[in-house]
Amino acid sequence: MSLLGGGIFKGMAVTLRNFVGSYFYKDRLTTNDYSWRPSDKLPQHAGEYPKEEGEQLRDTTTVTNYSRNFPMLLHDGSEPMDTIRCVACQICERECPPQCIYIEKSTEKKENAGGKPQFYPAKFDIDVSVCMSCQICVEVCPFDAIVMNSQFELSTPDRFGGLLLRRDDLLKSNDYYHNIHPEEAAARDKRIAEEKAAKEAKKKAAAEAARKKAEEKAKADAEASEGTPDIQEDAE
Amino acid sequence: MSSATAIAPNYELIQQDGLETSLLEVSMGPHHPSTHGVFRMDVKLDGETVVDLQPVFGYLHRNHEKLAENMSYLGSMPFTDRLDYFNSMTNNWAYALAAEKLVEIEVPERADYLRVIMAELTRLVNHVSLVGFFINDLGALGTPLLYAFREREKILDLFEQASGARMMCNYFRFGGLRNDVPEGWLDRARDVVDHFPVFLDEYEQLLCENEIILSRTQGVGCLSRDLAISAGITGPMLRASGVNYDIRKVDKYSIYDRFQFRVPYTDGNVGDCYDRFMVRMLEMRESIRILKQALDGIGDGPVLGNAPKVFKPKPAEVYGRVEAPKGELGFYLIADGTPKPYRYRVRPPSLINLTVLRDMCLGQKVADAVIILGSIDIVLGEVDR
Amino acid sequence: MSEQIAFWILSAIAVLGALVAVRKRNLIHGVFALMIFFAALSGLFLLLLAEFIAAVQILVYIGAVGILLLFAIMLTERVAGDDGRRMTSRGWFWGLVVAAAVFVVLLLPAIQQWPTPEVTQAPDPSVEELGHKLMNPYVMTLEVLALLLTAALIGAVTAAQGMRKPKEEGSPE
Amino acid sequence: MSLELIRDILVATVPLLLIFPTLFAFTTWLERKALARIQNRIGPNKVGVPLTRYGGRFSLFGLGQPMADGIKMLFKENIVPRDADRLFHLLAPILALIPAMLVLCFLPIDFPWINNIQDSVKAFMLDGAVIFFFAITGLNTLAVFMAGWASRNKYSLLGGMRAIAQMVSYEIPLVLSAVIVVMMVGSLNAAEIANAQAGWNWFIFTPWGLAAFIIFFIAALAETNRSPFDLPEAESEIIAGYFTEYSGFKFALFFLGEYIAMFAISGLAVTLFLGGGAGPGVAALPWLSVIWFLVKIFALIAVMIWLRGTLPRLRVDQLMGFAWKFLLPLSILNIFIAGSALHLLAGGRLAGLDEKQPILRQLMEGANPLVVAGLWIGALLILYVAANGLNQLSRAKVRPREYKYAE
Repeated sequence: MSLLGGGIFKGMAVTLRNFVGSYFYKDRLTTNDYSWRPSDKLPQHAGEYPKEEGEQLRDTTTVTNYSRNFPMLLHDGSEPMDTIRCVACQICERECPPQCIYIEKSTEKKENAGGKPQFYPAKFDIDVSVCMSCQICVEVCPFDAIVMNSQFELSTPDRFGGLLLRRDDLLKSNDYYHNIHPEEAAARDKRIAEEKAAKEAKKKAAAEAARKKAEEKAKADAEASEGTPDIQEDAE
Repeated sequence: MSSATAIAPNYELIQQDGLETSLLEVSMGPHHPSTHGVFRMDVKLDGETVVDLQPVFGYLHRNHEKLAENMSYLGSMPFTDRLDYFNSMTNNWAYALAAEKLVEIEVPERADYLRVIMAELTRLVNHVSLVGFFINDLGALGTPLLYAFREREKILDLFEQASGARMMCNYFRFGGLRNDVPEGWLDRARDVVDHFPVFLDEYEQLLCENEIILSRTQGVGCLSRDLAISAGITGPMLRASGVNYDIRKVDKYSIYDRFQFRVPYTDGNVGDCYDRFMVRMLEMRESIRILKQALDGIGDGPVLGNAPKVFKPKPAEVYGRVEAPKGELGFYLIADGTPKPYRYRVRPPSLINLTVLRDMCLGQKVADAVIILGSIDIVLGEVDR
Repeated sequence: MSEQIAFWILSAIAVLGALVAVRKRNLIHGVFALMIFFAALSGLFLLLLAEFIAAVQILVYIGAVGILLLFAIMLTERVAGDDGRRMTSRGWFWGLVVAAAVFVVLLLPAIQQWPTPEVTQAPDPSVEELGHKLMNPYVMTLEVLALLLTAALIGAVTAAQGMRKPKEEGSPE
Repeated sequence: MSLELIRDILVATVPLLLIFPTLFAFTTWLERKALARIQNRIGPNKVGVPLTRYGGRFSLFGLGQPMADGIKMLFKENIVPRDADRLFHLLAPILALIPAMLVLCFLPIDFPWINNIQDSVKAFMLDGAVIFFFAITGLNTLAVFMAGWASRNKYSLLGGMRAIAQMVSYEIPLVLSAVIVVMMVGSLNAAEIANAQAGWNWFIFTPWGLAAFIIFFIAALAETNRSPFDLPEAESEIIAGYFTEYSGFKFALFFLGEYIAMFAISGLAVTLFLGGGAGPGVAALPWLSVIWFLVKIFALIAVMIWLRGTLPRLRVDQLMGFAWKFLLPLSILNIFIAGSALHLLAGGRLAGLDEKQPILRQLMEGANPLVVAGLWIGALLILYVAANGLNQLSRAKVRPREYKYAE
């Protein structure tokens, strides 16, 4: 015991330093004072944070590459239902941990963006009051059809209907996705293109091989069906 | 008064003749400012002295284990975030470790480094805010807590940039991590780690010599070495009771054998709240050492091995455990050949550390019961599951 | 005139407080009524310009005696006293008689001019005068009283400690 | 009762009843703001001039917050527990407020309008003020107990019992350290005590005065239930202590009473040790003394807020131990030191002192500077050694520890 009550005085010095420091140093006072700001200058949604001179700006006040809120469905072109990527394979519905996705498969096939006749979701509902933004559906989707949105202004006075997002609410264009998550979207598009190219190359190689050796066709088929066993059957 | 002594065998009530007082039964919780969540202590008080204490929990029971048994292996991963919601990264890690044993997946080196970085950052988050909460329980109006949160926020920012969520990170995957960290993340992490000791110096100056904190915590809630071992206590609490046991050193899981770090522990004479508080303060310094080494040693490469998203493991039993900030967090899985685990069991450090609460509280004042609970460091999400 | 009004108000409060203190079943209520009585009494002292006595009345009777009573009551089993048992006993008549007798004795000097010693000089009830009196003529008395109280205090501590001893030795009572 | 008397009483009391509640409102804002800054937050900053949108640019640092709080308190539901003692539950906050307001009369603040009123009213306000102050502040204990008991809540009861034990214990060092000043002035009159310290003769500049001030301040913290002695309302242990079951305006009254008590006891500390209204410029402009008095009160309150932002609270047994084993022996020793110092300073002149004048100042006039310096240093030394010794005695085993590391 060096000094009577010395530890208390040391602690008081720390609090005094913080008190004074909060007026001078931004790393002490980490909050921003919005009180004087007109309401239209307040942050409306993530990514549109109005920077002001001398304000603390954290990286998290903008949308980062991996920020996620609730899922959305991607479509490629202008008309959503013509270019929807989802083929209603229902993997996400099965894998969703809180089981908040409800899908009804369409009865007939319809051409998608690639010009291939596919099933499409007649119903695709996500109950965002249950969804926990875990991104499992995005990861298990073999068609890159479902990705995470970062829009968070979803409050509604309607407790039951308002938080149930229907298929048409969920549909967002790929351009929008590029807008909110540019890097992730670019990486995803690149991968899709690569996969497509690889698949076509493989198909071409397979076709050539088939043309060359008709007897080895079965072998080529077996090669094409390699990969992750579970997903693969749906993906083809 | 004989009833009180019967209730508490190792606590002898000093009772004066002629001054028979009745015990005051107080139900502390579940809506009490300092029970760290929905936890209840049925306390019997003689004046202000605790003569009996019965912890009551289960208010936050969410059927976690049964849910996981009805879900694919991957599907449980986001739920492990919600166990100890302060440390979702280490929860993820323990579960990933168990599942990786089950299907024998190799983890890429960069992923291992990132896992260590995330886990040690989590340890910083947990300890710094635990100390804040602990001092808050001592009645300090939240000043240390808010300093702690100020620093914790910087680490949570890192988590958010990497995983997209501040607390429910859901970042680990079987065979690595969900995604690589964004560009510039490692530099930002280095910046945070370099500045953390500056904050720790200030924090120690504020807390570690304060006479009130010293006299409030020393000699309070002593946990003997024998009781700690026989009750299965793990983590900083065990080390505060004088046992040198750290799963990072014992199991050397992942790449922990590559790092130089020390494990602080006491000589086991006291094992009181002060020891538990100080061991955590010292552990943060060691975590910073690990972090610095990991951030220097990390190389490029993939972060996710080629593991299937959904798999059907062969029938087996595995137990994966990590040194979570609160103690040994283990996941015990029995696979039966289906995509769902047959049995999924969590070994939660919070719950097991809580079992000695009554032994530590008997004979102490009611104010001490609160800080003893605070020094155990529980999160009710993990206690109740 | 104003003193008269104040006197009557304070007296009424004092009497009411005393009555409530006696009659109230709830012990805590009783103690607080007693304190109201003390406070009114202190006001009466103030009216007599005996401010030191008034202050001491508050300090000692309300601040110390009252709190002591509260502590004592907190140690009792039934604070509320709502067991339906009437407080009046068979001896209420004799109690009334005694009370009336005391009242008459107190009243007599007021009605009858009893030979009282001639007051040569109006007493000065100031704090200063009290201090002088305590420190000069009555200093021995004060010291002896202080010693007595200290002895009582020590005795009380010893007695309280002694109470625990038989139990430690394992005696039945 | 003459009209003039009534007028004078109103002139003397009504300003106090207006000024201090206003200052209370300001202090709540100050405390929230200062605590926020200590904790690196911003604190209230929204409520400003009414009817401008969100306070707009006219938020005035959130100075409208106390007003908004007051309105909120007024309109909140008044909840009384079913089993509560309704009468006492109602009376307790009022009883908590009255003594705090009452003792404000005894503070020797030289409001300019006070000079024109009758002497009898002044005399009531000032004579024997110190002893009256302690007598009436003690009533606060009753209110706290009443609230704790009437709520029929176990936490309230615990808080009430803690409050009584704490207030009764800390009143003793409080009074004993005030005795020092009474010894040095030779009067219980607050105005005389303040006048004795005119200029820079503040009693805090004497060693025993300094020690007494520190003891007084610590005990005052305990008396007003301020951190680190806020056990009766210890949030982390017993929710809110004795006012757990209070809501709305009754709670506001408790709050008001607590802050007014803070003003009162700080005012007494200023009167006793910090020279009352003394300060630079008072000789030229007498009304400055009021300003200085309030400034000193706020300085003390700032320290209270600072302590609250820094310290955790003591445990109940440590609290009692601190009062009885540390503060009480130290204040008794302090009285001995002050008495012997006065005696040594006086030499043979003790009998010839003028009773109407401050004693210390008379003694200092003819004293030998060497003796004075020796006394000063000796007294400080004795007090420091005694304090250290008492500290070692009461908490010998408490010290930082060494830890082992395993590689």
